[in-house]
Amino acid sequence: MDPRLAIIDRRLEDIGRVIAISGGKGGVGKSVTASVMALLLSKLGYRTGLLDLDFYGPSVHTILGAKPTLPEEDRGVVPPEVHGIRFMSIIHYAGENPSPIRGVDISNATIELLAVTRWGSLDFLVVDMPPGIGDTTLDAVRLMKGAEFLLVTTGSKVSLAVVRRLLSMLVELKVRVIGVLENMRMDGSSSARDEMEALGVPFLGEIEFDRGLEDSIGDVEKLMRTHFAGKLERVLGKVLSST
Amino acid sequence: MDPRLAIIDRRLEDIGRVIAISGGKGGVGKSVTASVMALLLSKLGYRTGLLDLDFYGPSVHTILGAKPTLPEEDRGVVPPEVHGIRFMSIIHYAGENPSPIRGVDISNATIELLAVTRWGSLDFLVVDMPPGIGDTTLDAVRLMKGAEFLLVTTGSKVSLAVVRRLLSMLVELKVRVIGVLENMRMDGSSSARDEMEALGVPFLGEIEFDRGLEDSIGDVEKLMRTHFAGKLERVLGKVLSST
Amino acid sequence: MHELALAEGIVATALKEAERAGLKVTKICVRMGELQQIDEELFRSVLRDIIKSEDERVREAEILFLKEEAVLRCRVCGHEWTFGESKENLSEEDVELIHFVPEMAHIYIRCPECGSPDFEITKGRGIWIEYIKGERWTPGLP
Amino acid sequence: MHELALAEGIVATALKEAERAGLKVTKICVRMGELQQIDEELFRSVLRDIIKSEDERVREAEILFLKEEAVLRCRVCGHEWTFGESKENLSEEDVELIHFVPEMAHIYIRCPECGSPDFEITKGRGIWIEYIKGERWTPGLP
Ligand SMILES: Nc1ncnc2c1ncn2[C@@H]1O[C@H](COP(=O)(O)OP(=O)(O)O)[C@@H](O)[C@H]1O
Ligand SMILES: Nc1ncnc2c1ncn2[C@@H]1O[C@H](COP(=O)(O)OP(=O)(O)O)[C@@H](O)[C@H]1O
Ligand SMILES: [Mg+2]
Ligand SMILES: [Mg+2]
Ligand SMILES: [Mg+2]
Ligand SMILES: [Mg+2]
Ligand code: NI
Ligand code: NI
Ligand SMILES: [Zn+2]
Ligand SMILES: [Zn+2]
Repeated sequence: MDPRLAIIDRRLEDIGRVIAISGGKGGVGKSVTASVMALLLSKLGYRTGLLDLDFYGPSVHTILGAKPTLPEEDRGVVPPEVHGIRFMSIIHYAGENPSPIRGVDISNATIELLAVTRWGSLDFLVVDMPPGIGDTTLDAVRLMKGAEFLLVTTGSKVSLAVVRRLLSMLVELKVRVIGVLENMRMDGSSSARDEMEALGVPFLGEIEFDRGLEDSIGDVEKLMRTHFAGKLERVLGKVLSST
Repeated sequence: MDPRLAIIDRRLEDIGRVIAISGGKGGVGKSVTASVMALLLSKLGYRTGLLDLDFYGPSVHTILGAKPTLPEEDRGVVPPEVHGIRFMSIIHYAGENPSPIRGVDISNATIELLAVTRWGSLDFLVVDMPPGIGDTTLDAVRLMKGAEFLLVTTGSKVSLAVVRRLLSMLVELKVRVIGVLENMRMDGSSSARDEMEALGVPFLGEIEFDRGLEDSIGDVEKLMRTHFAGKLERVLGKVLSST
Repeated sequence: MHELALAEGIVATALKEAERAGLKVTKICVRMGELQQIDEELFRSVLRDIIKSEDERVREAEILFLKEEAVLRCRVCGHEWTFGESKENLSEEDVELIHFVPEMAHIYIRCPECGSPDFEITKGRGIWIEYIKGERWTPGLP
Repeated sequence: MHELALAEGIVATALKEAERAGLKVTKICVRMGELQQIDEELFRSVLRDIIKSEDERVREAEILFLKEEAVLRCRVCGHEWTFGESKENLSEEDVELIHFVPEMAHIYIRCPECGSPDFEITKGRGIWIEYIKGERWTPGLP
């Protein structure tokens, strides 16, 4: 028997809401959304944690400009604080080294992190998810029972095709889906709104393609002043009222 | 002993070059690159195969506007022809259903496809890879011995951080890297060229962000007339001369 | 008849092992997992045909077949069940897709207890070589 | 001392099993995999401390420890080796990172035969519960 599984619930018990930022495809803005959402929540005074579960392409630390820091040990490990957020990521252990790890090891490492991380008391834990319905998504569903999913997509056909599959899986698994956010919208392109509403999923809004975003990656002050952050704040309003 | 492993070399023996389109991050344009490159090669008269190994977010069929077709059986399975290209994808078996599969199953399914697919004689097999250094990338490296990697990245810090890790892994594994292609370039943004050349990797060129691309997804004629395809044709010139 | 591709894998593996050990193959034991739904009679005859036309190091090998029931175990609730139980609910087409790529089970099968697609195929996935036996071999000699 | 978090997992599991079976735990057998480099003495004492302060269903359980050597097997060349062989080439820092997340072995260790990071941890990864034994229990009775 795996002794870690029985303790995960207890590690998460003092957390108000766990919000997993997911979406079928890579590159749609999941990590930027997760990072900025955590910053916004923290600015609003909520006690916020941020967990990067994308072991194949951990990006949250790049976006926040955070360096790997070995977490302190105290009856487990304590997530280092970054800009007021309790931040846990595999990069604390892997650094910037390439991580050649298969799904079975990703699953094992995910369980280990969930079992030993002492988040303490939090209002929100934002989880940055990798693309797809693989080990991490299946583990999040089975191990983080109360987690709610917020899906990010672009309006592109490729991304919509993938998010549709993810959505139908989450619905089948009876996971709570907060809604779908369309990111990187360009004028003239068609919107995901109609399709998502037809599928019965709350549409949380659109965020335009923001040419200023790239320049603020790694710089939190700048990040919070972007059009992206402004728009995400409005989306967050809907999330906060969707309990 | 797994009887499938010993037969994979033989399945690939009549293929001139195997080119894996990879890159650390999702959403950088790997699938579009793989699809259009296969179309270009085929148009040039090369016998071309296209293998979609991104089981988490198979996209090639969406880009080519191809429907799932159960491959014919003939001493194995024969990839259906799509626009003159022999096209193999998990969607032939999974359809548009969500695929909740862990890495261990992805690896097993990859081995199965490689063991039973009869490509026949090909000049090129283009392989569309998923992001990261997980099961599929590790299997491609161990099972498709002669495969060469072409990496796609955007100029964004997030994408560069991830491709850097992949590159150092591939170099360590002594895999042949054809070079790096920078996609979705916007004017004013800095280029990946300098960094890649400093790392000693051939820089294959830049492809601008092409607003006409999205509209041609699923329509091969249109796709071949895009700015993207025009630019990729030049990159292909370098690939063809890099034997 | 895509089974021939797998049968070739068995012979290629046996040959490789024989060459490595400098032996001639006398026996190959093949385990057939139920999930892949391979017809035993068909597979036997295909395998015999290939062996006959192959290198003399394997040509005379005896082939032994074992059948293995497919067992699935849910990662969410721990429930264990057999493919036989799930097969009743599958269309012929679903079974055929699983025949080609057994992992497609995760698309078409759910845990009968909790409905999850997150299960492990603990036994009986597909074709496997249980063991290969050989004896000393001098090229050219019968 | 992050080990306490894992020790808590052992007690929580034992308690859960006891509740499910309506029993009181008499014995917990813990297997300690070498890869995670957990100090046995330290872990013993931590575990005993937690058990003492826990629910009466586990409070009197005897704890048995087994140690397991860590074995790695290369998926590329098939070579099998022990963590001990690789440990010589690791810095103290690398070992500490593996102590926290044993999968980090893939970042810091390579197959001694072919240099690949693509290996399986076949044995001795970390903390595991071998078995839990119990006896009939009536609440309130000693
Ligand atoms: N609204 C937007 N406008 C412009 N660029 C964006 C926007 N959202 C995300 N990006 C950029 O897109 C890239 C991918 O974003 P990321 O959050 O890493 O995606 P994912 O986590 O889904 O892979 C990053 O370079 C990011 O800066
Ligand atoms: N040069 C480009 N200009 C505009 N859009 C692009 C360009 N390259 C790719 N795209 C779009 O970006 C999205 C992701 O492309 P895709 O090939 O699926 O990426 P990946 O396979 O790396 O995840 C798609 O919607 C695609 O149409
Ligand atoms: Mg991300
Ligand atoms: Mg892709
Ligand atoms: Mg069906
Ligand atoms: Mg080191
Ligand atoms: Ni068949
Ligand atoms: Ni410790
Ligand atoms: Zn179940
Ligand atoms: Zn090796």
